[in-house]
Amino acid sequence: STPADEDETPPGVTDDTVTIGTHQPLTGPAAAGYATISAATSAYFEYLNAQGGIHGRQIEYVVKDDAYDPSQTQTAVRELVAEGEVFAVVNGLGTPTHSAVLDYLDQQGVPDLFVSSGSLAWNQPDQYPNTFAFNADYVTEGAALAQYATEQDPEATVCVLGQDDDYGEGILAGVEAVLGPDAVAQTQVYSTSSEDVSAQIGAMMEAGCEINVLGTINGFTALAVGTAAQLEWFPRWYVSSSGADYPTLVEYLGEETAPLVLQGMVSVNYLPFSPDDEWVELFRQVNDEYNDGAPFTGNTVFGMSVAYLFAEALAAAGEDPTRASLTEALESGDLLGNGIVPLSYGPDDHAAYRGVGITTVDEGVQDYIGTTYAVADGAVTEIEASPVPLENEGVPGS
Amino acid sequence: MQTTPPPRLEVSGLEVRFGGLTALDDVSLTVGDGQTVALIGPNGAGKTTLFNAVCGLVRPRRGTVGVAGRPAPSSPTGLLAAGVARTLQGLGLFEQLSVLENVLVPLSSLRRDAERARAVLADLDLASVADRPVGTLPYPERKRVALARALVTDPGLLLLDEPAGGLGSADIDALAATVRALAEDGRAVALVEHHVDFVMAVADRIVVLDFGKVIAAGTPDEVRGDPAVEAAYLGGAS
Amino acid sequence: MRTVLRAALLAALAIGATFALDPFRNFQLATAAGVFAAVAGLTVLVGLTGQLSLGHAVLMAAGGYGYAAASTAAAEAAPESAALVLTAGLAGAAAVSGALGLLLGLAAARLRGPYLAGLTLALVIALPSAANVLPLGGAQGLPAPFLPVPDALSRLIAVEQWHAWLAIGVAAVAVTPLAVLRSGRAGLRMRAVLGDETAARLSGVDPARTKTGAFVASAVPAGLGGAILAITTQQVAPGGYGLAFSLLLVVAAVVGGLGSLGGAALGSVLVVALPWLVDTLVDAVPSDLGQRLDGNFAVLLFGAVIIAVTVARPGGLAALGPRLRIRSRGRAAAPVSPTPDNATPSANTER
Amino acid sequence: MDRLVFLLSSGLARGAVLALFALSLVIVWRAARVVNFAQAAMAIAAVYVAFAITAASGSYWLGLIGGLATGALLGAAVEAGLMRRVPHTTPLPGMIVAIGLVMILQSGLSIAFGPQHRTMRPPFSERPFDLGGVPVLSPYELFVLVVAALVMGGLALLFNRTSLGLQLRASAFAPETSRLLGVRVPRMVTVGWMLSVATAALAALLLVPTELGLNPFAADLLFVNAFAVAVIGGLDSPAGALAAGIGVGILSSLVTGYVSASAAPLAVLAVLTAVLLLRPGGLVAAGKARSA
Amino acid sequence: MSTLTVERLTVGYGDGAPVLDGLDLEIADGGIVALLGANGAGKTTLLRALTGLVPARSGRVLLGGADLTGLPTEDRVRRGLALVPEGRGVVAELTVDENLLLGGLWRHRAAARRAAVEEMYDLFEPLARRRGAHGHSLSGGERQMLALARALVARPDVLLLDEPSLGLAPLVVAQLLGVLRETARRTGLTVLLAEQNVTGALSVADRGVVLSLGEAVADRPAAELAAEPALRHAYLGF
Ligand SMILES: Nc1ncnc2c1ncn2[C@@H]1O[C@H](COP(=O)(O)OP(=O)(O)OP(=O)(O)O)[C@@H](O)[C@H]1O
Ligand SMILES: Nc1ncnc2c1ncn2[C@@H]1O[C@H](COP(=O)(O)OP(=O)(O)OP(=O)(O)O)[C@@H](O)[C@H]1O
Ligand SMILES: [Mg+2]
Ligand SMILES: [Mg+2]
Repeated sequence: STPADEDETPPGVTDDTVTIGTHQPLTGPAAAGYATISAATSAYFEYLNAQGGIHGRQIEYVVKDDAYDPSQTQTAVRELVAEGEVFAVVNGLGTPTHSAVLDYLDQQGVPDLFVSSGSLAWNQPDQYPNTFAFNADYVTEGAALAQYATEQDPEATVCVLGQDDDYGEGILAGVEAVLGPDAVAQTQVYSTSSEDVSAQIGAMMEAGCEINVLGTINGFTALAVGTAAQLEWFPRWYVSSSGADYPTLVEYLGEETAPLVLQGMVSVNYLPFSPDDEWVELFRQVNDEYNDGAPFTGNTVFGMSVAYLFAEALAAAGEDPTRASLTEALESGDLLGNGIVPLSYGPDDHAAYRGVGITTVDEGVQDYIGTTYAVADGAVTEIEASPVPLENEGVPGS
Repeated sequence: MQTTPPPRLEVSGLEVRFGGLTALDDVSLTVGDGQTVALIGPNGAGKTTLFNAVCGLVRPRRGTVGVAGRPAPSSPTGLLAAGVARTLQGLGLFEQLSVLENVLVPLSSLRRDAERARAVLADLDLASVADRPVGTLPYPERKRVALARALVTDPGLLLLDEPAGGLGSADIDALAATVRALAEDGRAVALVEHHVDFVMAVADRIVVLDFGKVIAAGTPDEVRGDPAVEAAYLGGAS
Repeated sequence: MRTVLRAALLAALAIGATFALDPFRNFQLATAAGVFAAVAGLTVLVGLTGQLSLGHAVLMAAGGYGYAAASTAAAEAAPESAALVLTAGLAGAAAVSGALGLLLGLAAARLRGPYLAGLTLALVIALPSAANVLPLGGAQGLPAPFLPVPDALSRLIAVEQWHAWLAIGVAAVAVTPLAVLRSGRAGLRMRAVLGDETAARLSGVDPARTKTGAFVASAVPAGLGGAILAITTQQVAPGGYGLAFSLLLVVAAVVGGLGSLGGAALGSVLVVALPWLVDTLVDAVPSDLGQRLDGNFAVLLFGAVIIAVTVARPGGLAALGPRLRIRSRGRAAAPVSPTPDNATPSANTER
Repeated sequence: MDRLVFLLSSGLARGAVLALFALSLVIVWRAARVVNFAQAAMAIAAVYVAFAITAASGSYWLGLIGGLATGALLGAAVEAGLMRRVPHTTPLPGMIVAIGLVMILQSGLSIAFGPQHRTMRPPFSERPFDLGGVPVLSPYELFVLVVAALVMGGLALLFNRTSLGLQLRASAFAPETSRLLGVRVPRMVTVGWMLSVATAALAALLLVPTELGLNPFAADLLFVNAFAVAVIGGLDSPAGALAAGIGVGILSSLVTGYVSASAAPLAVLAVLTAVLLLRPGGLVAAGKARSA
Repeated sequence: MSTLTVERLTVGYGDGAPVLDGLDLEIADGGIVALLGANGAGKTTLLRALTGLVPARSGRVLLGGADLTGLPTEDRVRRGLALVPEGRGVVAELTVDENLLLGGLWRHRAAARRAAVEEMYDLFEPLARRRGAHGHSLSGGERQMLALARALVARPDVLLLDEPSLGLAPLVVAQLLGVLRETARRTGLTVLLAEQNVTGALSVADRGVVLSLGEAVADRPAAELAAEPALRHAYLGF
């Protein structure tokens, strides 16, 4: 084998197709939480392809399983890049997993778009000029939740329960940035390998926590809330977007219990979510038609939003897209996406959403309440939400 | 004045217990160079346990074991260096290894010492099977391999636990000749055996154990005539 | 000496083979080389001393961390010299994995099969926690310096191929001493201890020391295997060395044929290539069975293949035939019995 | 103080489940001299059946019985259909086959039921009793403790006091000798597997309602911890499994509560290492075999 | 009744030459038959083939006219065949008492089983002392005793013994052979006794069978075999 030489047509692009790839946990314990994302993304691409694709090209989305294991991610991504010759890697999921291929993708010059994790690592344009984040980062979410908490109840005792990795740490860092380093009364962590948080909840209960900020994935949000309820403890829950998807939480907690224990749960989000939102309506249709009517959850919205954003970027990359024109399109700052706050992409900024809106659950309905924050360097300012209107039935570029 | 050299093996006042069971109770005996001492006694009398104590496989509660005037070492290498070698009541062979490999284990260099190993095998009429896995040999040959492995380090003291067990009479006669030759070489041999004819034929002295105690000791003829031995062990056989 | 020559020849052949492979295959080859080093260590340990370790993934990880830390330090001190970075890293890998292997070996010398298995299994499970508690970079792990293709070669070969060369070289360095050790006195002593500990003691072999030594001798190649993976992936993270991977190493050793280095090579290639192969096959068959089949079906087939191979060839692939046997003297391994309960007194050979 | 009591009581209930699963490993070890790596996957397969029965009939108890029966059948099927064909001269081939089986079962379950968690409701309330302001043991936890105690007592009697138990132990230790004494060894091994997997299924059935929900991997960690527990207790000892299970359950709970969740696996490892260094055969080790 | 008949039995290991080649043998009801032969003659192989532990290549084994050939070991045992294997077929992890109980499981109900076990303790007094001890702590001879006692607990019709005197004290051997003769006389037990200890075996046996090269080369009253040096010489090597 010899070093790849730069020729005219970029890898993964033919006259009528664009092939992109991703790594996702389709098997193993992590599959439960995430396997539905890529299914939704694929469904939206199918929808777009049925509408004629982008610039006449069909989008082929190759989903590789990595079982949430970084070494398998290595193999999967190398196979995508070296064998499958993908144009870009889109929405690779997970901090430890995607970290494992960050350098490789950079060395290979493969656009590494919309990483599915809230780590700050994806926003380093100097070091990784091809890597772009998608999630609002965890610190931003933590800060916004803390800000809303102090505004609601400045006197409340605030505690944090977080996953024992960068997720939990990021949320905690955000909370502390707003409230001050010593203001968190009790910090507890859990490990995904042990599905029991009673010891942690017991400690928080004893510490007299009133507002619990959770940096937890959905299952553990349910576990925490459920465990507390069994102890007849009903503090206020402030949950990061990655663990606050109401339909998913209902699945865990059951139809009867969920509305009771989740009543008033505060969360943040940056994607269209209101039940009557036009994007949500479109996504529901696509889900019914192209995704076998799978349960419609936050993951569905997330996966389809990613697909839309990629399509928009591809459309903006021109009739004959190259890897350079694709990243240029992103850095141009002209892309709108479908979020409720503006996309922040620019030449020096590869974070996607630097703001979030507050949602709450009321009588079984999770919706935005109109409070929206922008976060910069730990400073939180309230802004107006600016949802992007749905145009052209969600098919960009025509 | 000339000091007599210390005996090759000197056991004195040995006591070994397993939980509530006293396996050896104040046992003393000596074996000199060139001497063959047989230990006999009923099953469970403590004969093997005595060997185990000499080799450091069980720790005595009381008493001492001396080899050539020094306390018997209990580490495997120390034992070998002190010139102690032993066969086990079972075969105790490395079944997956070849005959030659079995005999090479105690030696320090595979290449340098191969000569010696082959010589010992030849002495015991095993040269032709040197490369076969021991597991495939007939029983008498396997018994000889066990003996060869003990002899290969050229030990001054040999402990043989039931060397004749399971052998036919022709093989036993050959074994008796081998043991006598070893003693003539000046080695000290201690052996445990239930085959009374064999014992009588090779032993210079016999020590009889019963319930962990020495109940008789002496020349074969003395022991054979001892009524206590008769009652506890021989029972009119022989 | 013969062993070393043979190893050099095999390594040269393998390096030649990299020219026939595309970058992804070379990456797989490098991965297989890393796994091979670990499996070789494991197969010698289990095959010769009967000690069953389920924790070799942790020894690999230890090597990976050792490599990452030492090579990063070296790269900061002397950024120019790739050779220095590599050597320092490998030394770090050997030191860290050797030290952990020594600790484990000391424990292992006292433990019977399933108990050792239990201890090493708990070690694997504790790895992510240890990565959190110790300064090991948590779930993201530590980065390792990128070793670019040397200038002289950079027009000729791609980086994957270069890494495959490094991997083959390191694997050869890791495994050759094992081959030497196995056919020498140490190997004989290990097999003796496996055969009968008491008889071994009486033959001047200290079973505890032999077992501990075997563990260390097995840990260092595993650590170097971890270093190989750190070289090819430029990082080491606990997630890659979980229980599944650790068990896969055992699968590779057993399926290859315990005690056989050739078998270890076959087994390593199998566990690296088979999941990918099965996945490719499954992908090629168009199916409407929906996304649930994705990945899962490949795992299912992999499991079935493992069972089929084990049932059909309990002696492992190395027993397939003389042609595949890389070492003629390496007789198929002695049966292991980490459960002396079965082995002791009812054995028919005892009289 | 309150926290201590709370942590002790929640650790106790977890420990009981742990002990029960460890016991299932002890049983199959005693009966067949294998460490069954597929125990968790097989138990979970049985729990899926229980789940389906409960969903169809609305009765937790029918589901429980169905799950136990499935566990026993699965144990028999795996033993007779698979394990029996594997050579037993060394324990490794059996282990590898079990690993393969885990892959087949878990991916099979994922294909059949999808990866998502299915909620299982406990038959009793999980709301703890209030003892002087301290929440202590819920009715469900009490149920778990009682069931675990009954099963363990029953199995201990079976193994140590009945002739079936004697035959089960003998077949495992010395199959050939046992056959020479007229013991139907293959049947005993099958019975051992059935008992073992049914016990494991019971442990998993008791565990799942307290966790995220039923999924193909729901018992993986239980297996790993239970293996550690069985080793700490001494693989041949049901009593050891019980003591070690409760001990490890409480330890994990205390460490999680007072130190951090990340430290819990390290604490278990530390205890395991300490116990094995002091007593290489586990807490309740059989006497050391004489060597010569 | 319980006549043991062997018809053209051929047994071998792997692809090797057969160890037993078309062996015919009939062992009539009651009495003791000594099975003699040099090391490797196939005594053990015959006993193991009779109990089904080694598969026969061809031929039949009948007990009291019923064909046992296709039956697994445990069913042959339940038809009244018992084997005390060569070496120490003791379940090391069980206690002496449990070993004995295990022997009588299929034969007796609980109360009778206890009584049968107690009977054995009377017969083998050293075992009574070690009731609660685990098999693995027993001395070699104690194990041999236990194995024999355990076989007798099941009151077999035909008892196959593989070198029972191995490693036993002479007194015990004498007692043991006495017990066998007594039991055979009293209960009509048939005993097939494979022995290296030719003198001892022939002294209790009614009949002697000599195996050589896979066939029964001599089959005579024991007294005749013992008395005829020519025969002994030809087949037994002394
Ligand atoms: N490790 C041990 N644990 C418990 N008891 C033991 C141990 N070793 C030996 N014994 C007991 O000590 C006694 C003496 O045993 P030993 O093996 O020394 O007898 P022996 O004289 O060699 O008998 P034999 O002639 O039958 O071989 C026996 O009762 C035996 O059961
Ligand atoms: N498992 C086996 N595999 C291969 N060959 C065997 C096996 N067992 C015995 N043999 C061979 O079969 C032949 C007969 O052995 P067997 O043990 O039956 O003889 P024996 O008369 O009992 O001898 P001994 O008096 O030594 O006990 C021997 O040549 C022996 O090597
Ligand atoms: Mg003895
Ligand atoms: Mg024999």
